[in-house]
Amino acid sequence: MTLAVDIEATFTADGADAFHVAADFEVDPGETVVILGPSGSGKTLLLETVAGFHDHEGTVEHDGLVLSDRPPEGRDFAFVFQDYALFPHMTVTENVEFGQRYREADANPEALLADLGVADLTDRYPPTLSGGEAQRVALARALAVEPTVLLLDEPLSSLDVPTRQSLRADLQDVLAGVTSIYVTHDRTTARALADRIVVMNDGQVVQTGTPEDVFERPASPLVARFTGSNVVPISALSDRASLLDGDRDATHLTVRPEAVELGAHDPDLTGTVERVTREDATSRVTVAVEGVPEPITVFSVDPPAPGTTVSLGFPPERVATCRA
Amino acid sequence: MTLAVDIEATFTADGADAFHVAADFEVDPGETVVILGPSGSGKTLLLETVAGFHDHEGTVEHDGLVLSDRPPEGRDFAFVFQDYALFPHMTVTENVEFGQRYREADANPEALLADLGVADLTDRYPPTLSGGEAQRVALARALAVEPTVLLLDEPLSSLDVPTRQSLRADLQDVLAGVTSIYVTHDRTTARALADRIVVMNDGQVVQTGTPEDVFERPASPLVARFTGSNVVPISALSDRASLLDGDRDATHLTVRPEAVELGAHDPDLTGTVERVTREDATSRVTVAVEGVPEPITVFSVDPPAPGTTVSLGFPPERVATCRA
Amino acid sequence: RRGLFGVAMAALGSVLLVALGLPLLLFAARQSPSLIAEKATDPGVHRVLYLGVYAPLLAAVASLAFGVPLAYHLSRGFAGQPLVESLVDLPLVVPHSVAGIIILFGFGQGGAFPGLSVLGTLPGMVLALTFVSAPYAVNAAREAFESVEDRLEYAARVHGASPWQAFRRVTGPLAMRGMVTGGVLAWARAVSEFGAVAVVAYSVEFFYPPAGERVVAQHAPVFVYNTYLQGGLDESGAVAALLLGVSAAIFLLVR
Amino acid sequence: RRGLFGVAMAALGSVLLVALGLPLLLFAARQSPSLIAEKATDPGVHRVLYLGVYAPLLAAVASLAFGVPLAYHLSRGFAGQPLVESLVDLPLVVPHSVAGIIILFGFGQGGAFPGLSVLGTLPGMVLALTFVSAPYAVNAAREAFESVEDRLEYAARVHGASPWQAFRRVTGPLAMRGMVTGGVLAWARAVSEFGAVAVVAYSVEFFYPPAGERVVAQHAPVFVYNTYLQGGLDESGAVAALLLGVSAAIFLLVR
Repeated sequence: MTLAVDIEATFTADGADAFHVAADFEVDPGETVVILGPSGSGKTLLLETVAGFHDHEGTVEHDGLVLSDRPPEGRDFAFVFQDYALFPHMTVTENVEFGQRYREADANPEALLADLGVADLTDRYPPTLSGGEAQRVALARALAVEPTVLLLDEPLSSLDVPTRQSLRADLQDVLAGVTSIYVTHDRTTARALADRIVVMNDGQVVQTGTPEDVFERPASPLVARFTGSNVVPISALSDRASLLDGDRDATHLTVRPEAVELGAHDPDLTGTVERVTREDATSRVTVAVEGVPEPITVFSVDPPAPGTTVSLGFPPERVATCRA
Repeated sequence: MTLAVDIEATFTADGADAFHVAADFEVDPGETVVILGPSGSGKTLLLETVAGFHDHEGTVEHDGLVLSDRPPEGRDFAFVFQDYALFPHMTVTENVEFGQRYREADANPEALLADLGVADLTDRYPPTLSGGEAQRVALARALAVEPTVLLLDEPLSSLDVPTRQSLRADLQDVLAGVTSIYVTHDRTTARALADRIVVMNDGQVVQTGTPEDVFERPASPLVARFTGSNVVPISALSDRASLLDGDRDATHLTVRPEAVELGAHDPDLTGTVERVTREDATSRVTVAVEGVPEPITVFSVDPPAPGTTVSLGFPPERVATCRA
Repeated sequence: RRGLFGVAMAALGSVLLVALGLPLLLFAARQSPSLIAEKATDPGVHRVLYLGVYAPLLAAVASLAFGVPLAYHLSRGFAGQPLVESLVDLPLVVPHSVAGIIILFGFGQGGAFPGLSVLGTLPGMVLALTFVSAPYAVNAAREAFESVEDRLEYAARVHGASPWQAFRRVTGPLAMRGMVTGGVLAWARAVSEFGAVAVVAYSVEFFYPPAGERVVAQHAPVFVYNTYLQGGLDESGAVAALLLGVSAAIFLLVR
Repeated sequence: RRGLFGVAMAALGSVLLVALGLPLLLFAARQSPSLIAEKATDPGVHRVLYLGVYAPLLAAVASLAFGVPLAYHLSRGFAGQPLVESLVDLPLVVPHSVAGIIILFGFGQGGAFPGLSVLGTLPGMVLALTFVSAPYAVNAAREAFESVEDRLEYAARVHGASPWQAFRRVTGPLAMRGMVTGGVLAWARAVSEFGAVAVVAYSVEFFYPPAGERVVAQHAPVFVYNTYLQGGLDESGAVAALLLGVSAAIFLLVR
């Protein structure tokens, strides 16, 4: 029942250079694979190509069955769009029931709406819904066809923060039992939902692995930056031996901000506090260090004032190395 | 040099009910006031009205001078738009220099672009820029006219997470010396940038105060939810006396998630761990408690497994009360 | 809040409004009600008005029947699209009398269908009207299809609908208004056509239900011109007023 | 990937393409090159073609000069807008011969400007052409203005530009393409007009630079019709081919 994706596609927009997207990954039954990448990395085009919206080379296979030559309606998938894409001329119930006219599915539309907390919207029309409500309805519409694979394209990115957190929590439950591919640029969402993460940049896959792999052992400085890890050129370290075991070709060291020890007795680096930003749980402290192009981020419940000189320690077991 | 805003305006869109926006607040010299509210709360319309884009009742006064009857070009403000609104037929430099044709200002456009890290874009046209680049150019265009007040409408919300964090850091520096009003739905951005916060909902101001006020002592359950505080109906507490001093009419208690003690010896509430979400610094743990409609959020570096029964303690000095 | 600039723009714009509105007003003011009443009760005028609405309706139906599928393809894009677009828009700039000549060369004697008689016949008239009005139906329907987001069609397809089902349940209903507008625009354009009809079918014989028999009449704009040539301005003004009423009624349908 | 549905739609759409394209092809195929060459060297035809391009150009310039300000106001909205919109669009559905009659009632003898002579004069011809072609200029310019986001105008204003400066530096340049398209559309529409001109100014006297003197000629579509009535189909076909060439050239300007 594994979904195997191995496709290439080229897109040309008016007046722009051709954009090439290629990816090769598998989704095991019940698994959620998150495609994580910056804006313009081609992740949405990739997902739409898997859905059959665009011509492509290569294959999409589910359970040994080649789907690549089938139109979207022949693939047995479902799709949740960033901007909902609800049918504006149908009621909420008619939207959710839409796919059941064409595909056999026992899911009860009303029960789905109730599970997603929008049972009271049945007779409303989409243009009258808030963003959070619309996306819950769109999710119900997708689940109503009992898809073999559920495809989700940044379903949270049009929502404001509290609505996003609440729907993300519900998505954690929904996706737990569903084979799905989820596209996002938000690393927190990726970590919350992913069994496996495919990191994309410029149309190409740059790393595939568990959230633990991608967040703790990014394959390149680029992945590290995108997942919020600190990137330190190895040339900036005075004592290199203790942190680097093995990889002699490594050019950069990466370390999660939450792993960095602020005020370490035996510091690996010393720098000046540049900025303190209060976040929900703690404060994000950025520290400028000579020889390190990007400031080092650390978290602190009791942050030092900007301008203070601080020492930074990198626990060897949390440090990873990579090549640019 | 204080900006005093006291306006009312009514907006009618085709086929929708009239939407009424009213607000009354001041911005002291050099201060950044953040208008925080959910999508559709009228915060963007409010900002555009202050800028002079829409007819309104009431007054906008700067330094004792009534500006309300002046057109946008007569108010000496500047504006940063959510979707950049750069002039697509002008180069980056021409965009930044635009306002200097009409308003006296000594700011050096090239120096502004350099300060914002986009000195190399001067001859490019806006459609070729990435989102982060475009917003930096838009910020330079606004600063180039040396506005008395800088108005910013969700300048970060079209950007992906790493770009957003990097521009937010730069905005902290830029706004430090500038009188400004900043509209956002993102509480982290609000806390990072605000000297004072105006919380809006449904076209009305529901609370005004320092970030400390709004985040630690929300005026209503609604504000508490929007700023990420936990909301507990007082009826759900067994021992009320220790937490409530004074306000006998209070119906709800609010407490920041980072203040809640997980595994307290003398618990105020007991519940079941519903969900654990890994975030950048720690994990967000939501706990379902009988009698409390919304789950309680706490942060934990070493979170318990979902399903575990946990006790929750509320430090009295971090608890606030409010009325629904 | 537009100040001097706004006032100047409004003043310039008003000149055009006067140029368009003033003649209409004066035209209406200078009609003789008794002459209009006389024409309105003339059975010959009835026949003309019947033909002037009926033949354009046939042309509009033909424009829609074949124009909507074409519009759908144009809205979704295909190879060779610019050529087809040019062909569709060309009738908009072909001089009206030239359009008539083209129809005669194409479908008249020695043309594509030897069995079809177009000169002075109702089929010829409808062909000429379709030639000049089809672009309106195609372009309005195409705009309507383009205003339906691709995503909605994708959403229909991915949840199981075939292309036809997606069209019938989603794209079609959402573009319905635009298709109807296109049909009415084509109808109005055909009602107003003079040149092509004057060349191809100055008068035609057709079945006239009120009389229960075949009668001979002219397309309404041709009849107005004919009246002007033969009876002078006042009489043609009365007929023109009646025809203008019909056109205005169709026009209100569009809005 | 459109399957049976796509094929069916394409087949239906092709019928219309044939109906539009076939007569054009046959028309082109059945022309006599020698007859065309003869007409192309006839000084009388030269005068007709000159007038057929020149008078419409005047009408297009007038349509733009007064239509662009009106289009700008329409794109930004004002009180009473629906009424003005109706007035602007009405000429689109007024039958062409009726439009001529309306012009005569409005500006002819006993009309608004007693000093103005329109019947059989160049000003009358230009007025008639402006009446039928101005809506094209207004609607194209309006669409262009609407496609310029409000925000860009706001951005210009808030950073110091007056309404006029915002128009000149931002809205105007961004809508330029649409305004030019509107002007060319109005031009093409005026070149193709037959009915209104046939009523108002069947032939006119005008200054003809190549001859250095005033000459008399007819608007090109009228001349084609006249040739058809007097000389038959073949001769009018040759003139029509020349005029079609001019129209097609203007049409290529639009694209």
